[in-house]
Amino acid sequence: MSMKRIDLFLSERELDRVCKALRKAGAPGYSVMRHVTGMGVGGEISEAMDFSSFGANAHLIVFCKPEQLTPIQEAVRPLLQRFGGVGFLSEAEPF
Amino acid sequence: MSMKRIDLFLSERELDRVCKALRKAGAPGYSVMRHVTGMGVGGEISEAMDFSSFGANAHLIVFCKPEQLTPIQEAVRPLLQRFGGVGFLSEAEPF
Amino acid sequence: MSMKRIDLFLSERELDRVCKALRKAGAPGYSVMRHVTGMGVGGEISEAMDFSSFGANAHLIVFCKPEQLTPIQEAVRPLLQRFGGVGFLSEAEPF
Amino acid sequence: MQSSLVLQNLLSAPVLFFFLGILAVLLGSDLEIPSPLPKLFSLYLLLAIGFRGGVELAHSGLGSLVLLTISAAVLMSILVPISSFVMLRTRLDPYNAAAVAASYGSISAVTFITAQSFLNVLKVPFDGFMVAALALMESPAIVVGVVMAKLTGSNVAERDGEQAQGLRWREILQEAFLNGSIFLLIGSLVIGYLVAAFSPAGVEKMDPFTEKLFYGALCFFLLDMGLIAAQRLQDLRQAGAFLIGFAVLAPLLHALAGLAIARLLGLNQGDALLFMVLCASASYIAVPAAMRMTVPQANPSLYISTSLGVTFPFNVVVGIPTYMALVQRFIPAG
Amino acid sequence: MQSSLVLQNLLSAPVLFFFLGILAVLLGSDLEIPSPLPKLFSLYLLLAIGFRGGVELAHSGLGSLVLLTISAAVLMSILVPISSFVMLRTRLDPYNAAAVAASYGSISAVTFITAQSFLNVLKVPFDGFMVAALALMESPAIVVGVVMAKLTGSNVAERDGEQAQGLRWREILQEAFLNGSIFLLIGSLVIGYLVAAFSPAGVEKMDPFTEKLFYGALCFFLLDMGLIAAQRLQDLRQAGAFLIGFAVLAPLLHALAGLAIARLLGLNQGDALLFMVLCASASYIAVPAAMRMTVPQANPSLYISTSLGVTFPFNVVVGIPTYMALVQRFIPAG
Amino acid sequence: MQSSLVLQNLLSAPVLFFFLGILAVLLGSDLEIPSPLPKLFSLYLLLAIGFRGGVELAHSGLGSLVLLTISAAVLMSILVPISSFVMLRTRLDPYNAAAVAASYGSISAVTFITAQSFLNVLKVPFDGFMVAALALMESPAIVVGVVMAKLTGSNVAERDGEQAQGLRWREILQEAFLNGSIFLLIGSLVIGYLVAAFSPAGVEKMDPFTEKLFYGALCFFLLDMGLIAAQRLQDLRQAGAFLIGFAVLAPLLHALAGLAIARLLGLNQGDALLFMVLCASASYIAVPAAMRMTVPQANPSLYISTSLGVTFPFNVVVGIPTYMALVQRFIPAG
Ligand SMILES: Nc1ncnc2c1ncn2[C@@H]1O[C@H](COP(=O)(O)O)[C@@H](O)[C@H]1O
Ligand SMILES: Nc1ncnc2c1ncn2[C@@H]1O[C@H](COP(=O)(O)O)[C@@H](O)[C@H]1O
Ligand SMILES: Nc1ncnc2c1ncn2[C@@H]1O[C@H](COP(=O)(O)O)[C@@H](O)[C@H]1O
Ligand code: NA
Ligand code: NA
Ligand code: NA
Repeated sequence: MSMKRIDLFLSERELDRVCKALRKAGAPGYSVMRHVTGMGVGGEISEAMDFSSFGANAHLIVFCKPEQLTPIQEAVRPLLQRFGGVGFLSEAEPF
Repeated sequence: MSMKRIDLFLSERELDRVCKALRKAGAPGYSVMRHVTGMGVGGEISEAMDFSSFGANAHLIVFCKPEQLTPIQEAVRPLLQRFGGVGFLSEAEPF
Repeated sequence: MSMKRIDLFLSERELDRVCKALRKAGAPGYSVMRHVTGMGVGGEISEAMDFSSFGANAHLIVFCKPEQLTPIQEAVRPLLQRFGGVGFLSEAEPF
Repeated sequence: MQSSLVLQNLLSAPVLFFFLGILAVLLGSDLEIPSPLPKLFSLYLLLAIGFRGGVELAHSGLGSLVLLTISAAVLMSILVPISSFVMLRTRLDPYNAAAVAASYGSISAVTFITAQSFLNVLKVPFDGFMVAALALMESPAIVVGVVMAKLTGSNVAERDGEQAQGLRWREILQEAFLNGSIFLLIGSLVIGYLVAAFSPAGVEKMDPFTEKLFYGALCFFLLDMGLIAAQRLQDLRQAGAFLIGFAVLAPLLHALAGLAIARLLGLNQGDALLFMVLCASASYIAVPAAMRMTVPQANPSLYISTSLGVTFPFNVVVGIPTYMALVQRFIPAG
Repeated sequence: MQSSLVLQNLLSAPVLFFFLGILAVLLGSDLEIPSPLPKLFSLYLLLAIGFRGGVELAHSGLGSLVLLTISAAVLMSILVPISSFVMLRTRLDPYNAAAVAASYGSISAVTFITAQSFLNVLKVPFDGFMVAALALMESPAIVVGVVMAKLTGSNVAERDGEQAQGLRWREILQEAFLNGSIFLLIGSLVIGYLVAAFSPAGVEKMDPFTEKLFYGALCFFLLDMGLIAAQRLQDLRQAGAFLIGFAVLAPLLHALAGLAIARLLGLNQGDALLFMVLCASASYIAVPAAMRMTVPQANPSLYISTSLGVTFPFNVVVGIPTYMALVQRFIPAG
Repeated sequence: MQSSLVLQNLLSAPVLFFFLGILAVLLGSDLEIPSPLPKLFSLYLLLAIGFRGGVELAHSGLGSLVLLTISAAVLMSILVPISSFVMLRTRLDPYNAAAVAASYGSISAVTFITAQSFLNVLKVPFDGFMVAALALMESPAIVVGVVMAKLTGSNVAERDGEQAQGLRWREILQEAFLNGSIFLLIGSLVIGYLVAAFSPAGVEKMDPFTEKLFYGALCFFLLDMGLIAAQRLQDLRQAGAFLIGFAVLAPLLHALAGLAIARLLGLNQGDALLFMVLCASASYIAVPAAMRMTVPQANPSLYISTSLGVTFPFNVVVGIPTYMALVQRFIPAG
């Protein structure tokens, strides 16, 4: 059985919003790693501002069936566009 | 050279058990991220209960040769079945 | 559009050096997870020595265009060889 | 009288910080005490309460009243899960019934500490050996809970395949006695006892850490408990009316049983309140962690949301002053 | 006289630890205070400062001078972002101008605390109600900043598509009043007030945590602030000379405005200094977090590096003693 | 006499908590002090010990005994790694020999603190300037260790390619003098000195944090050190009998050398014990971190497991009282 793997990197402050969008779009599950730092077009993100509630990045992983991909893309892409963040796609299968 | 990538998501409380199983099954190495939250058929897992030793999820990554896959699957699958947790597979190669 | 995904696992103490190498080699972005534990040819790495500045491992993820791969490999491989650490490659595409 | 007790409790700093945490969640504030900071406070509170209890135990000695009280407490931690299990089985499957029952047989150290603070404000004395009772009530409840789950859950062996035949005693005892929080509490108790007995100068040197800092750290931790308890409230829909009712009535019932025993034993007013609180409170630290390992069939959000989302706030806000009113009515003063 | 004030400030433990942090970065040390430990200290400081302010507010009562001073502070937190915005718009786009302006309208609690420590060393008394002013200056500046960004940023609705029509008031007010640090500060203030008013014994029990520990915890946190501020210095190249100039001149200007108001209100020397510090300081806790959510078009490294990398060190090292010299010159003693 | 010293040490709170940690691992408890909480305590202890040492240095001044003692300490931190290297080379390759040798030339701050607590209990006075010796013994050992590894490790340049020609002095000195823990310790020492000399009121205000809290925080940290040391025990199989023997005999040998020097210098009993402990203890904080960077060819589990798994427990449990018995025998009292 073929599956899709989605990797999202976005601000921790947008995390709740994106998770809600994923659930609404029918994602069968997801995993979240917080305290992710990194670099992208928006510059460098460090954990240094963690003492405020500014937050670093989060890494969201979703494994889903191919037919679930489109609704997820439609739900998540506008959020990435508005607040920054990137997403990548790859092939997977069940373990 | 083709390799397999295994992504496992399971309760932190099961982590030691699964790592032991991986070593016994001949995994050449693995990496562990703790404090992973997420959602699956077992509902939502947050870090809120972290003050007890209840624990959140862990993300285990194993890169192995194709012929090492079957013993790993046989060792890990029963543990996922018993305690919850999911696994996914994809293709990779050395860097 | 096809992309390459690079997964690096290395000591937190080498992190700055490798990130600098990535930026110099033209990586379009990267994400870092610290506090990663694991096992490899160099034995087990735990978080137990975290109270000193010994550090655990870091997990570095880079998504890049196929033509960006070679300079990145040339910049990062010598560092992995010198200090330990492993890297893996897989296929991806934009989300 | 009781309403003044309730008010006095409500306007104490720990309870107010607990409310502040609840309010933050209800209003949608992003106030967060990130992991592992709550763990720091929970480790600190266990270490401090254990050490102080050990010191006081060394001073009071192990007289017959002490031993009797501790025995009665342990007995309650065996009987309460059994009676609760019977009640809960009317609506829940054996796994969930056993896991919830184990929580109510065990104790909540934070509720106990809050009751101690309350007694301090009222200037009602109490004995240090009650901490020993607290420490010894966790493990039996866990063992009883797991055994009930295994005995009544029919298809366990089937589901788990060959390795699961019979009770895995090693694992159960490990969870019951070597669970991190139980181990730290009992260990600190023993250390407090040894230090008080053999190098009393050490007690004084620990004082700023274990004694002076305690009240403020409790406030900080209760702020977090408020955040967590309020987050649990949404899980309550899943739990349903039956379980919510249980979460309010069980503490009252167990507190009354505790009151009867306290009177029988002839405890003073302070100890009687603490004994009631031990019986009435439900565990959300050691027991859920143990159940997640030993009874994976049970749904954690059921046993956590009842003990942490309902019974804990109920005891801290309403229960403690109510029990105190009963104590003042039925237990002769000093 | 002023040079002795500067020296006295420079050789105080908090400022020395701040320098130690800066030095660590400049020399390339790997000294690090890993996340979330800085958050522990920032939560602690907010809780402690709020609680202590509430207690002192209960003692001083809400007289007309108190209410007038607080009103003047709130007014400043509205006027300062507007005037700053006008200045900043000469060089920056509306989003960045609004975000920086909001920072300078709001306050820095750590600068305020450092000023209090400085007054303590000089044995100049000050009033607790200034903490209430501090707490109430964060939210208005955020609201004003966001509103200015939305009103002058032309293509907002376009960029955000249909969901973004008009001002999202719910989101703005949420960030302005329910931001974790603002909420904790105001909540602790209210709790301090209630405890002092209704169960004064609780104040004494909190004392070792909120009062005794405070100075040391401030040093620890300032060590971290030194590390962070120095890391921000490299972002300054991006900010450019205009913004760096603003980051030094704005606090002086706002401090002078504060001095005039303090004199008008007839504040004592200590309160006058604190009022000036409130006006002169810029937020790097609540405002950046709020701006990242509500004005995502602005570049965080601009508003963080100016407030945290320039204005904060400037105020802590040079500003506070300078303002004190002005106070001693223009505000009559005791 | 000695057995009573051993007992007195064993029944002190810090050592008991250390045992509790070891016991937790041996029994298989899941007690865990999650990262970065141990780092919080280690940062705190370094800051507090440095600050207090600086304050006492300001009081005692920099007399000739002080300077002589510090010089002798630094000398030992150069000689010990050289002699240890010669011994270790009989069985280990140059990289591992150098890394282990560097550990034993350096010091363990926690062992030092535990010895101070022990002296406090015995009411034996000691001088604050010993902390300066402690602070200055880390860096030379690191430099000597790295230099020996580079000089005797034949194929270094080959393995590392062109960039590795010769000694990378910048990197070595960076690790030796700017390692986070060394930097914080020395920095806090200087700050303590400055504050005590120029604004003595600050010393009193730091007291609750750096002084009062210290003993309890040490207990908490030693609980964690017990957990970690016990986990290291399993690595010992890899280390083998030779290295385990070294880890027990080296501290005894170095303590005796320290005793001789202390007698020569005419140190008092307290300072003599601390000097012996500095010589006898091995680093598991600064040195391993530095070695992992500068001698990546060495196997960390060898140098960590000997210093942390064997020498540290040995010193804390048996060594300190043994050295004290020697001090009482060979150093004239008061
Ligand atoms: N090419 C990339 N590979 C891996 N992570 C990336 C990449 N680009 C961006 N990221 C992550 O996504 C975050 C937001 O990216 P951006 O919106 O481009 O600033 C960055 O801070 C990184 O953590
Ligand atoms: N489809 C999925 N994609 C990514 N992570 C998942 C997925 N399903 C489950 N998980 C992770 O695995 C954990 C356990 O899953 P489950 O056993 O289904 O509750 C969840 O809490 C998630 O962290
Ligand atoms: N096959 C593997 N799969 C996943 N992670 C690995 C693997 N091999 C090594 N690692 C990670 O890379 C780190 C360094 O590896 P090594 O240099 O082989 O000791 C290990 O501690 C693991 O975290
Ligand atoms: Na109970
Ligand atoms: Na301001
Ligand atoms: Na040494």
